[in-house]
Amino acid sequence: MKRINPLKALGAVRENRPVSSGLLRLDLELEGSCSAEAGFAPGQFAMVNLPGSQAFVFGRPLSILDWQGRRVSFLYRVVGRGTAELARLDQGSLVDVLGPLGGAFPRLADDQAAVLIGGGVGLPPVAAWLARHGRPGDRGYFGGRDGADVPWSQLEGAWQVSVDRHESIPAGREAFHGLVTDMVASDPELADAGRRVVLTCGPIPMLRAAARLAQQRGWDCYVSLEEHMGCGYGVCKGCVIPVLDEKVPTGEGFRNATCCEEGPVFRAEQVLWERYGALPTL
Amino acid sequence: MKRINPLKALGAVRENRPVSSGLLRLDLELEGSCSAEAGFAPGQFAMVNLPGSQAFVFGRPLSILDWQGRRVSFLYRVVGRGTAELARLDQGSLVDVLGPLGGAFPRLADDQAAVLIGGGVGLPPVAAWLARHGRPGDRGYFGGRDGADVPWSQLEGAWQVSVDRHESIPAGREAFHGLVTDMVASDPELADAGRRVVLTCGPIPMLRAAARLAQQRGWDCYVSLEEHMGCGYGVCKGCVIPVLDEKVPTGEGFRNATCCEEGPVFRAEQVLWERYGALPTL
Amino acid sequence: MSLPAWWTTDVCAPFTLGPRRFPGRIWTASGCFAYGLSGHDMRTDGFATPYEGIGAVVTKTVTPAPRSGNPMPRLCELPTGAINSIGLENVGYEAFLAEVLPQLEDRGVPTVVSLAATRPEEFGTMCAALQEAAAGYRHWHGVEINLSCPNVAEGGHDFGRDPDTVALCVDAARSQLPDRALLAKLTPNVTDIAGLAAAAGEAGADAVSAINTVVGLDVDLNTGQPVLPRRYGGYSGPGVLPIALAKVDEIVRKTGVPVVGVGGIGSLEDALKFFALGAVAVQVGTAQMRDPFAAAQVAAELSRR
Amino acid sequence: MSLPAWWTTDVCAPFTLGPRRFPGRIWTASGCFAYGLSGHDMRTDGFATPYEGIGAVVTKTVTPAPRSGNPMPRLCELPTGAINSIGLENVGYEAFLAEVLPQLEDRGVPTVVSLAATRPEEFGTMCAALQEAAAGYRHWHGVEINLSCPNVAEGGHDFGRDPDTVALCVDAARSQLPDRALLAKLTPNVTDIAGLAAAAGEAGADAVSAINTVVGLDVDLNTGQPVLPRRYGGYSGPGVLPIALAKVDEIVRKTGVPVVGVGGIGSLEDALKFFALGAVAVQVGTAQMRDPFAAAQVAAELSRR
Ligand SMILES: Cc1cc2nc3c(=O)[nH]c(=O)nc-3n(C[C@H](O)[C@H](O)[C@H](O)COP(=O)(O)OP(=O)(O)OC[C@H]3O[C@@H](n4cnc5c(N)ncnc54)[C@H](O)[C@@H]3O)c2cc1C
Ligand SMILES: Cc1cc2nc3c(=O)[nH]c(=O)nc-3n(C[C@H](O)[C@H](O)[C@H](O)COP(=O)(O)OP(=O)(O)OC[C@H]3O[C@@H](n4cnc5c(N)ncnc54)[C@H](O)[C@@H]3O)c2cc1C
Ligand SMILES: Cc1cc2nc3c(=O)[nH]c(=O)nc-3n(C[C@H](O)[C@H](O)[C@H](O)COP(=O)(O)O)c2cc1C
Ligand SMILES: Cc1cc2nc3c(=O)[nH]c(=O)nc-3n(C[C@H](O)[C@H](O)[C@H](O)COP(=O)(O)O)c2cc1C
Ligand code: FES
Ligand code: FES
Repeated sequence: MKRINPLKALGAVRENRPVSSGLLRLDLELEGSCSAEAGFAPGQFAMVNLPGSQAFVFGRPLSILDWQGRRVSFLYRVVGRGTAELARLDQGSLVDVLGPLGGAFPRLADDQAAVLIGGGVGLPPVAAWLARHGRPGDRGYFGGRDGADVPWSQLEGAWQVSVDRHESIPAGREAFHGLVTDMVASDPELADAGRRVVLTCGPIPMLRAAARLAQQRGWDCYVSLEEHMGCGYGVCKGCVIPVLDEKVPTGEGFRNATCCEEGPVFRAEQVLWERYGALPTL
Repeated sequence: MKRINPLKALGAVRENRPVSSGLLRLDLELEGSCSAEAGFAPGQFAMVNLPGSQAFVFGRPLSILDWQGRRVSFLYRVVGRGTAELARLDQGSLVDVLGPLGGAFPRLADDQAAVLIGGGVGLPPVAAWLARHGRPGDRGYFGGRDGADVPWSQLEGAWQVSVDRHESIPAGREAFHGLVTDMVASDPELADAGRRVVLTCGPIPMLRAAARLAQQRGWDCYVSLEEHMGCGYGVCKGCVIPVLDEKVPTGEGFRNATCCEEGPVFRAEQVLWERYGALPTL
Repeated sequence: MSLPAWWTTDVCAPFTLGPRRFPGRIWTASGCFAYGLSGHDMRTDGFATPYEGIGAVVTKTVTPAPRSGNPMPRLCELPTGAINSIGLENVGYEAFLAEVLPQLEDRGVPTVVSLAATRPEEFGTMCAALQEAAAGYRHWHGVEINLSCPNVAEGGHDFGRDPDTVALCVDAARSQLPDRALLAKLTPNVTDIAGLAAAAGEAGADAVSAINTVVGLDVDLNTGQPVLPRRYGGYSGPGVLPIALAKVDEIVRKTGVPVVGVGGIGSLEDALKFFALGAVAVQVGTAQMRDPFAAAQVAAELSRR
Repeated sequence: MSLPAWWTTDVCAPFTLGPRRFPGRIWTASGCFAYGLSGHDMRTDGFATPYEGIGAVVTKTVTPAPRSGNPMPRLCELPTGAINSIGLENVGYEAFLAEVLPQLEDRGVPTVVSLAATRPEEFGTMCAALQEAAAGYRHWHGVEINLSCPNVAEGGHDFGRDPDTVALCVDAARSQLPDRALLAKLTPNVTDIAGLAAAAGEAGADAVSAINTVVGLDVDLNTGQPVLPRRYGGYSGPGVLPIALAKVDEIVRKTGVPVVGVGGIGSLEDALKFFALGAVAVQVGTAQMRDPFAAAQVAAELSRR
């Protein structure tokens, strides 16, 4: 896969609307000439900032849901100061975008099928992967808090849905009651011995459960991780993830990999889970 | 005059619109129960702030154009960060108001007539005085940059207008070409020996010229002064104006009077003009 | 916000500092609320006066002689706070004792009197006069000695930068102040603030207040010159909050001296950060200038939990 | 903005610092733009790369041995800036010399190499190795010694708080660095920064860089504990601008040592404030993290006048 050069551009808000009780979708139209031929690989993210705003010293990392030419889309949840400001943006407001950044989920070999697991705001990178690279055998699993939290409109096609609380399920929709990883584990479609690869993004407990399940079944597993970020483009070392590495010069058996540059996608078995997870769980 | 207790209240923007090329008028509707019976005396000001905004560490002092019950109005010019934020406020936005603050222009004795001189954004306190206390013999003089800068709609009645540049005078309007104080000096209506009192607000050179003219004619003169302010209510000593005072304990022959509490209205002969004027002229 | 689970101190109840019981832990900072006589007639919904619930007003620093302060401009607003150079304009301690303090007593304003001087022994003189004038006062709780005043005798350096001088000043005040709380207000503009706090504590201070303003400067781009005529000013407001928290933490962890936290507090959250680190009380400065009800608001939110 | 009338220095032209001519006065600060190898492929309208017009990249501080840095979280964003505790994660100076510096030379990035150590003589060792590895390099302009590193030998205190140690470090570096500019990066967390600058200048530094980060702390209200695992971090960004300006002014006025201004610069206006006070160059740190084109933007605006 050819690396796409990141760009910095202003984007005008085309739409910024709730797609579920907790999630919003932000659609931007980038300005300027350099953004005309932009693109991304599913799993990459962008740093989103407000020009001149004091709410943001640094940008906010958001996974790219879609980016084609000038049109970029994100899916986000309001958790603090920055995302609250984002939620207030009206049509036409300007946003600073730096991206695409970081690495992507891998493309799979012809004999592999994807098990895509997205928890809450972890949906965008796996949804983007499915939209771009999905083939008939690939299966998507989304876990939400309850029926109202699920962005049904964004989950057309191969998705199965689980909810923590079996409430507010819209008529004509179905949802598994329980953890999304339990739904995956109990899916009879995955019981055969086919080569599968888990691609997942979401809360840490979910990622760990997904990684354990993959290990039990002998599947490869790629996780997209989150960490606090400063720059988002590899220059500050503010976002490190401990990854196993016997050869590091400090001799500690692991090294710090930047989430923004080496990640956000890591092989699950590479991650030193015991030392990862300074972020509060969403 | 009974002192009006200052209050702090949120005000919703009713209107925020240009009234000339350089001046905007801000009309607020105050919220909460304590603002129901508010009022002001012409010459007083308010500290205007944006709740939660980082643009304003301190409020911005603005003279009160009108304040009746919940309705407060200001006239302002965009000069920097804070006033630029004010100019962006839409209908319904909330503004923090602390006021009325400071002292007022005096009411006049029955045998006195007012010479009101307002330069640019110095208009509100003198316009408010005329609207509240004006009698047939009182005369208002407004000085603007050019015809477009003059807020004609706010100058009904007894006002005469001067402009620095004799341009853009609307049809049916008249304007003296020159300094507003020269217009006052040359007004034949003021040539009689009547007891007059100058009440003035505007740029420092204009105030000094007005004070000199008053002295020559033997008139009393009250000036409304501006200084950088912190609190606006007398607690920080950040806004002092040097006033002549032989009796001060430090023996320097003058003392520092707070512009926000002792002022903003001073008797012109009280001001130590040589030491006043740290502000850039608008 | 709802108060966090780690929160145990009962901030609404009176608390003891040295020989005195204070009615509350949310105070106003010196220089930001004048002499505690302003604003009594101000109104806003939900508060009878801006003084409601305030544990103490630390009055504007007074000096042995009246001072007319520095030339204008004295304040410069920044995107992250303000820098000031008021120059300790004040009426002098004699006028303060004769005219201000009795009014504070009459109005029942819990008061901490801030004093500054250019020689350590002057703190003793002023405290003795205070003790004489106000021995029977019920609302005068203590003295805060402001140790950030230029020390004329030692060539313009802050008094408060040297632990020995701090100790001398505290000692002079303490010896004349038998039954009121004595606080030493520390400057953050030093390498070792904990050393100053320790010196103050050993010399008999009941607590230290930290921090005073941080030395700052702003340039007027039209002239290329500093905005303030004396170049430097004291930086305060939101931008000093992380610095104040670090200094308070350093003092708490390295000394046993009680700390009153000051610097950048504008909300309940900001105040709680100081309490979380072990501060016994906090002071609201710049935010009190912005809003006369700022400290009352924080106190109300604390007591509402 | 249009440039003010007092503005005379020709900031677009190369200028001399000690034995070297630098291509420009707008630099990036150490630790905020990695090793100067990131972002070369980034695009934005109006710039070929984020390096356009930059006078020097001060590379991330390297130490005698590689360091894996501090535990997460390492950064905490505040309304007025950020506090960080990266812990000098770096590849070590040997890997830097072998793998990084040659690439910077190839790419033509004007480079100032930032070094830290726990013993003064290590600065000499590293400079000697640097001189040997890169004697013929055209784009390697100098060394900045970072004196804010915890001094293991002296019980956790910053190296840079003591003028004698500063002098020892500068001297060790200078003796091995015949033909490159030598800068000493000073900590602001001291009573007397001008004293440090004077010591550095006397020991042979061509300039000092001021300021490094200000000690700061933030509290997580959910836990009541500091956000950063090591409690304190380095405060940077808009909130330190007035502090940096004051420190630079103090150094300029009290010493003859050239100063490179750092701290809170995010715009042309901010940079001009340092130049107005007499800084010879400036560095962009936190703002460069926010926007890879921040320094290039300031440089472009300066040259556009
Ligand atoms: C690679 C990556 C991709 C992400 N993709 C998405 C997405 O598609 N949709 C979405 O809603 N969220 C996503 N997040 C999380 C999102 O970045 C945070 O929710 C957001 O930064 C919170 O900002 P705030 O100011 O609202 O919260 P606050 O808690 O006020 O933020 C304070 C600081 O902490 C940081 N922070 C807080 N939570 C997180 C977090 N979970 N991850 C990283 N930094 C955090 C903020 O950036 C800020 O610097 C992603 C994070 C990463 C690292
Ligand atoms: C008593 C009084 C009444 C006033 N009445 C009016 C009025 O009715 N209409 C109007 O347009 N203006 C009035 N002004 C001036 C107005 O306060 C300033 O234009 C305004 O504060 C500028 O803020 P800014 O953030 O836009 O400018 P900036 O220059 O960005 O402000 C920087 C700082 O300087 C202060 N400042 C700048 N100019 C002035 C000034 N002229 N006076 C006081 N502080 C200043 C600001 O408050 C702020 O703290 C009055 C000032 C005073 C003291
Ligand atoms: C305008 C102003 C005047 C001040 N005057 C004094 C003073 O007289 N004595 C004193 O000890 N501190 C004085 N201070 C410092 C404050 O009491 C306080 O320590 C500092 O401002 C930090 O708190 P803040 O960020 O809440 O303002 C003053 C601060 C300001 C802003
Ligand atoms: C994340 C981060 C890492 C830093 N690392 C270093 C470093 O390795 N060496 C150094 O001398 N300064 C380091 N600094 C300090 C900056 O170079 C600069 O002095 C300081 O941040 C103030 O400038 P600013 O406000 O523009 O960021 C670092 C700053 C930040 C924010
Ligand atoms: S966020 Fe700066 S290196 Fe990853
Ligand atoms: S502005 Fe504070 S005393 Fe006038």
